[in-house]
Amino acid sequence: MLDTFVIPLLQIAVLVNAVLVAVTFLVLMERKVMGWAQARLGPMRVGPYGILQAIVDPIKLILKEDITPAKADKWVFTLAPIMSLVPALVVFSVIPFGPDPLYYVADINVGLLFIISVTSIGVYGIILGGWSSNSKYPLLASLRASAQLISYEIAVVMTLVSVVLTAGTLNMIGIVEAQREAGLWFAFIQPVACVLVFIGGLAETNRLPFDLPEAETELTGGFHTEYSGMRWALFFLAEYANIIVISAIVALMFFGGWMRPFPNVEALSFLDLVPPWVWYCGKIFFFLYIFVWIRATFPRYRYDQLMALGWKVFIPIAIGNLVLTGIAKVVL
Amino acid sequence: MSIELILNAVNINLVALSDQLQNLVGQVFVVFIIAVAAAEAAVGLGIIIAFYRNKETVNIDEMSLMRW
Amino acid sequence: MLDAYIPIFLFILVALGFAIFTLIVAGLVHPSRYSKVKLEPYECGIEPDTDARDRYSVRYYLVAMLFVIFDVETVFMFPWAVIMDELALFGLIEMLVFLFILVVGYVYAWRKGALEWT
Amino acid sequence: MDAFVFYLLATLILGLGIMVITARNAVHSVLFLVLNFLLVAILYVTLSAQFVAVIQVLVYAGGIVVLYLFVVMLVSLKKAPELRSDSRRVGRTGLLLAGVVLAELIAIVWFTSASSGAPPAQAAADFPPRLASDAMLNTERLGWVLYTEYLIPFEVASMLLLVAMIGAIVLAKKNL
Repeated sequence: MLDTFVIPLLQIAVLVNAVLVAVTFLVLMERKVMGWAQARLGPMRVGPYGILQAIVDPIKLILKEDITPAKADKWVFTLAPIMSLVPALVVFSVIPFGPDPLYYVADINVGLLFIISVTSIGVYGIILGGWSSNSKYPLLASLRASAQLISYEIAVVMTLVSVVLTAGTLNMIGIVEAQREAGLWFAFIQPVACVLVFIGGLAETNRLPFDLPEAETELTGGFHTEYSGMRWALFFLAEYANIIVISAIVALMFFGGWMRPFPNVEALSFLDLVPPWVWYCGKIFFFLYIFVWIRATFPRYRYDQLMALGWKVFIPIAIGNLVLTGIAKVVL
Repeated sequence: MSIELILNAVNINLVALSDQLQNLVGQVFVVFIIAVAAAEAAVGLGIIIAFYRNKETVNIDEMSLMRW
Repeated sequence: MLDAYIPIFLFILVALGFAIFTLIVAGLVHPSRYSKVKLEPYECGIEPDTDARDRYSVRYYLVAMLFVIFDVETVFMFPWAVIMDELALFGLIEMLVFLFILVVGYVYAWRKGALEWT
Repeated sequence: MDAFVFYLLATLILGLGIMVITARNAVHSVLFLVLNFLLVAILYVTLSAQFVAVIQVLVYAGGIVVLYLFVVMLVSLKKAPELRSDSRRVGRTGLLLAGVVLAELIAIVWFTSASSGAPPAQAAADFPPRLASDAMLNTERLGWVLYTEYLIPFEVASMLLLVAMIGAIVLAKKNL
């Protein structure tokens, strides 16, 4: 009873809280970094350097008026944000933050496939959000967003197959252990896959330069135009949780997860003084920073360019990478 | 969609029996059924779309012609 | 029952509970002063005169269709990838044949312009 | 515990199935279908078919149903079709046929006692050592059966998908 229910529940509580807090501070970091990148200050007023902004924002959102448009489909309108948040959180259940059972909620053999399939459920939140609003622009935006999502999912999943081929397992812990055995992070063995997955991740989370569904400077808002208050906040949470998920996956699959750099070099063993989960969180933070950095740097794609990039560039590269990996595996 | 429900009922049976008999063939079969279901959904919905474009309806009672 | 999955179910329940709980809490504390205009769908202030759920481009269907087909194909690749050690050369040839058939379809879709978006 | 979980899931799945076919709004119907498939995936997990469970979520819930949703929204049914009695409908014959099938199923269950001594698959008997030792490696074992014994069906399946892709493009493309 204790092992099957109580301990997992505690872990889940810690993890969910960590994710939520991470999201609020990620938003703050994004605003600060964007500010510095554009030679302005970013949030300054609340607390020193605006740090308390991360606490004030959620409170504001809870207190906001929550409008359901008159013609909307009320039940689906409420269901959509829930359907987009729940998968984004549940993915964290199979991400290991360290080698022993204390640091992960569940260790299943099909870990990677579980992550892929659960994230693929998130598309319903977007489609239903746009449809239930019964308003033209959100509907169009949601169709675009979901078409974009599923287009890039193909390329990303196919690329992940070649990583699975290298690691020989779908188990998330197994993938990290495979990197220890190889003595190299997979980013060096599969550099193409690494870049592809990260760019695909940008597209799947609707981030710049692929944020066409909600290009705030050109369109109004995207599929959540009609949303406000807490229901909007859930969409927002889901989006940022997904960014953390992508960073966590990239850090885990290509950058050795919780392992220190060069895990097989004895001379660097003093780095083991830093606990594994700190290494992992550090790596995740690094990719979160890159997400923000890219947002501050790149201009936006056009929609037809975006779809062409997904279908005509990424998929051939993914297939080619897979074939090469397969041949290399047999030859070596 | 009803076809999907029916296929799922069959799949549940196959998986249950494969668990009971400790024989993986049932699960392999389910994977194939899912592939067939995907193909069927793609083509079936393609037909519906082609039909809708020509007739502006998806009422099955009016689908009496085999060609148009 | 696979015991490793129990925490995942718990996680799903907790996530659902969190989402619903916050919605309820927010529902209790937020103000609600509605007016007819506030509840109108967003259309730059113009009164909407048609239903929003009109028909739209068939391309979205094509994208979704291609997605489903490719999805199934990648699903076939995963069990192959994890036992490549055992299958060795034989498995590679199998998968090359499979991928060749997939690429034929992909090239066909490309040539027919199903991947275009203009 | 196991039995309780099974009956709970079975009831929910059946209930959602009925909701799917009775929902007035096509989009709601698709939604019930998704929930139904997710519950079926949980049922697969209880039957220790991890790989199939994940595939169920990935392909069915994440792929096929999205396709249905797109099409349901594409044809944009303004109002649900009304209930009507059509002279061409053959309700009584249909009921009769359903009864025959039910009787057949009952007969099958009745006359075949659960013979648990079914022969294992040919390939399953000679798993490589890594796979044979651990029943948890569901994906690996399944892959082994799929890629040795069921090789031809596997390639045929890829042909089927190719044909489906071409067919659907031809059907949808007329005036793209």
